[in-house]
Amino acid sequence: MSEFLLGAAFFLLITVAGGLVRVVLGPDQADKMMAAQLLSSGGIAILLIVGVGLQLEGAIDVALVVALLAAFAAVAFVKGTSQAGTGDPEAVGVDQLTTLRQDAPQGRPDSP
Amino acid sequence: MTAFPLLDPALCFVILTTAVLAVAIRTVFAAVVSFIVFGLLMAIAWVRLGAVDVALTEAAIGAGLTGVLLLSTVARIAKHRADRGDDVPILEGPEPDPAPTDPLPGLATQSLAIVLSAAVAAALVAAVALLPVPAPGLVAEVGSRLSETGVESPVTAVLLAYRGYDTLLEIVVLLFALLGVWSLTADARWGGQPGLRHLARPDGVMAYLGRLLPPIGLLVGVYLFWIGGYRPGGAFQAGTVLAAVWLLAVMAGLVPIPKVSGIRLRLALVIGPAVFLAIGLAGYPLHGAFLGYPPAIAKVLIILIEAGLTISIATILGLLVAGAPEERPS
Amino acid sequence: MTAALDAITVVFVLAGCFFFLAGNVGLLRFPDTLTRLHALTKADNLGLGLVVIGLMPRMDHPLSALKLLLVWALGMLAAATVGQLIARSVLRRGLPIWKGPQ
Amino acid sequence: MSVDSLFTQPGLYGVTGALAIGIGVYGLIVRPHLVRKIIAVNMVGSGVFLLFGAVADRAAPGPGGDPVPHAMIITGIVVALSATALAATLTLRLSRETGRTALPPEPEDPAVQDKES
Repeated sequence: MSEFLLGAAFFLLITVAGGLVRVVLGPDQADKMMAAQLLSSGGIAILLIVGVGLQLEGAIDVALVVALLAAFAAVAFVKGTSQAGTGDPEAVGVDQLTTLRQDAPQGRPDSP
Repeated sequence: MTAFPLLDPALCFVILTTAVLAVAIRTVFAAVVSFIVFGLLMAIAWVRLGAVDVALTEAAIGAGLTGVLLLSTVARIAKHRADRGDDVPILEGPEPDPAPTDPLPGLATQSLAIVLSAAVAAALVAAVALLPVPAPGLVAEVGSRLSETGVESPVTAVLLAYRGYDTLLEIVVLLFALLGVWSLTADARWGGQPGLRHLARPDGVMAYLGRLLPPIGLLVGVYLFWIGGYRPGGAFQAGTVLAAVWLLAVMAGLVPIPKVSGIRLRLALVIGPAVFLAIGLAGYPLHGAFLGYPPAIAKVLIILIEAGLTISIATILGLLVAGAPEERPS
Repeated sequence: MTAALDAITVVFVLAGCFFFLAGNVGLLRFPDTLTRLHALTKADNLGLGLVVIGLMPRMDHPLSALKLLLVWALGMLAAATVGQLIARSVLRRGLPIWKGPQ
Repeated sequence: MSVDSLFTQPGLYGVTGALAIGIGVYGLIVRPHLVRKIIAVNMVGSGVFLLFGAVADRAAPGPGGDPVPHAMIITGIVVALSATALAATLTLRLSRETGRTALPPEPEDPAVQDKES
């Protein structure tokens, strides 16, 4: 059984490592961040399987910490791309902002 | 020995691929993303090596705090360039490298660098191959007097009892690092709130996450703190998780970062080293030596030390990632 | 009895691996950011869930099984919020959106 | 000692650590952007920890390993984060004051003509 579990972990590792291609190619930074997101949830699954496969109770705590902080990097990325680097992409009036961006020349973005 | 011999080589290969990506990839942002993935894979490697404490720390710091620190640094650099009128868009669109003006060194330097780094790696690989056969280790010594330390987890015993002196110095090093970060504040902004002012849409998804995760993070943090005594966990991992969820609440605009000059903030910073030092000095009358814990009450003393450490580590790491104050104190 | 539990584990873990593969293929082959986001947040989350269900019978203590569920819940929360935030960020920055095969 | 020890689990991770250090050193030398230098230094640090962890795993194979190196590595990772934070703050201060993200090249390096200066 642990042979099967570690084999599944191997398969998951290879599958999820495929996401690195998107990190290299990804036209936009959001694609790269998504690849990291997929790798983190794949990592959680691998940690769980290896933890059960090796009878390592602690590995589940590691998976818990990774799951808890999975959204963390993406939030930092999203804040970085919004206005003035500290805003929220869902800031009030975001639709109005979006249309403003298309016709506004590439000037200095105003902070919300 | 291992049920599935292919997993370790594959993991090592993917780790090295991510490492090469983090160095060779074209843009800074992609390098940071690769490094976040590298940190996560390292956590899996530590679990494979059986070092669960280290895996917990690497997961919380490698995949969590370091990634956010570097991402916000890259975002702020892009913001500085935009504020200066260098017309580079803020991290958006088909993604230009925010710093196109950084030329790579000439071919001579690059080839020399390749030779040097290959030599370093080769020497270390040789060192690994030549490790002595009866692998040296202190497992027996640590185990023999574990009962006197009052904790069952050997790593926690080493951290707080056998080598308590190192951990005391380490928490002071963290404090100095924070003083270093704060001392880099522009004079006009001294005393202000560390880091940028964070705003979020009150009923948006980010605010929702900022409200939902911190309680769970607090629960996981206290859990990690408490199991430190007999299972992988402890003050460092707990402090890191608490710092991470606190930062999440700050980024969601729900929690204002207390001012640098705030007294409560400074108390939270100092409580860890202070408690540790006090218990260390109390060792003289109690057990005849600095950091000497009498076996009878060793467990209580260690838990007290860990509690202080958790609070201080959480505060220090959170403020370190938040960065130097950027707003003028109002 | 243990044979049945092992069968459950094998079936569910394999299904989980399949969905991870699907999520990954979606991430690599879909035409634009938003469709990739859809593939990512749905498939990998279901993959994680199936792996968790597959591993639960193997836990020695029922509380550990509940901890696995907590890990899955946190994974889902992360995927959902990240999906929403990244989609909104992509929309705001006005990136090209795939309008179907011309 | 023998080369086949490199193919045991600890040997494998030890070699990975060694190669990560090599990659980090290369990145540190070649990449002018300061954030990339920070990443390179962190990679060297992680490589060193992995090497040290492999040694620890040899001492007591299987789950567990030698607790003394593990404690040092935990301390090392936390201090590495604080050093990274300090380096990032220095980079931000340079970026805010001069708008540049790389240190000016030494004047006598002909290979790099810094267009800005």
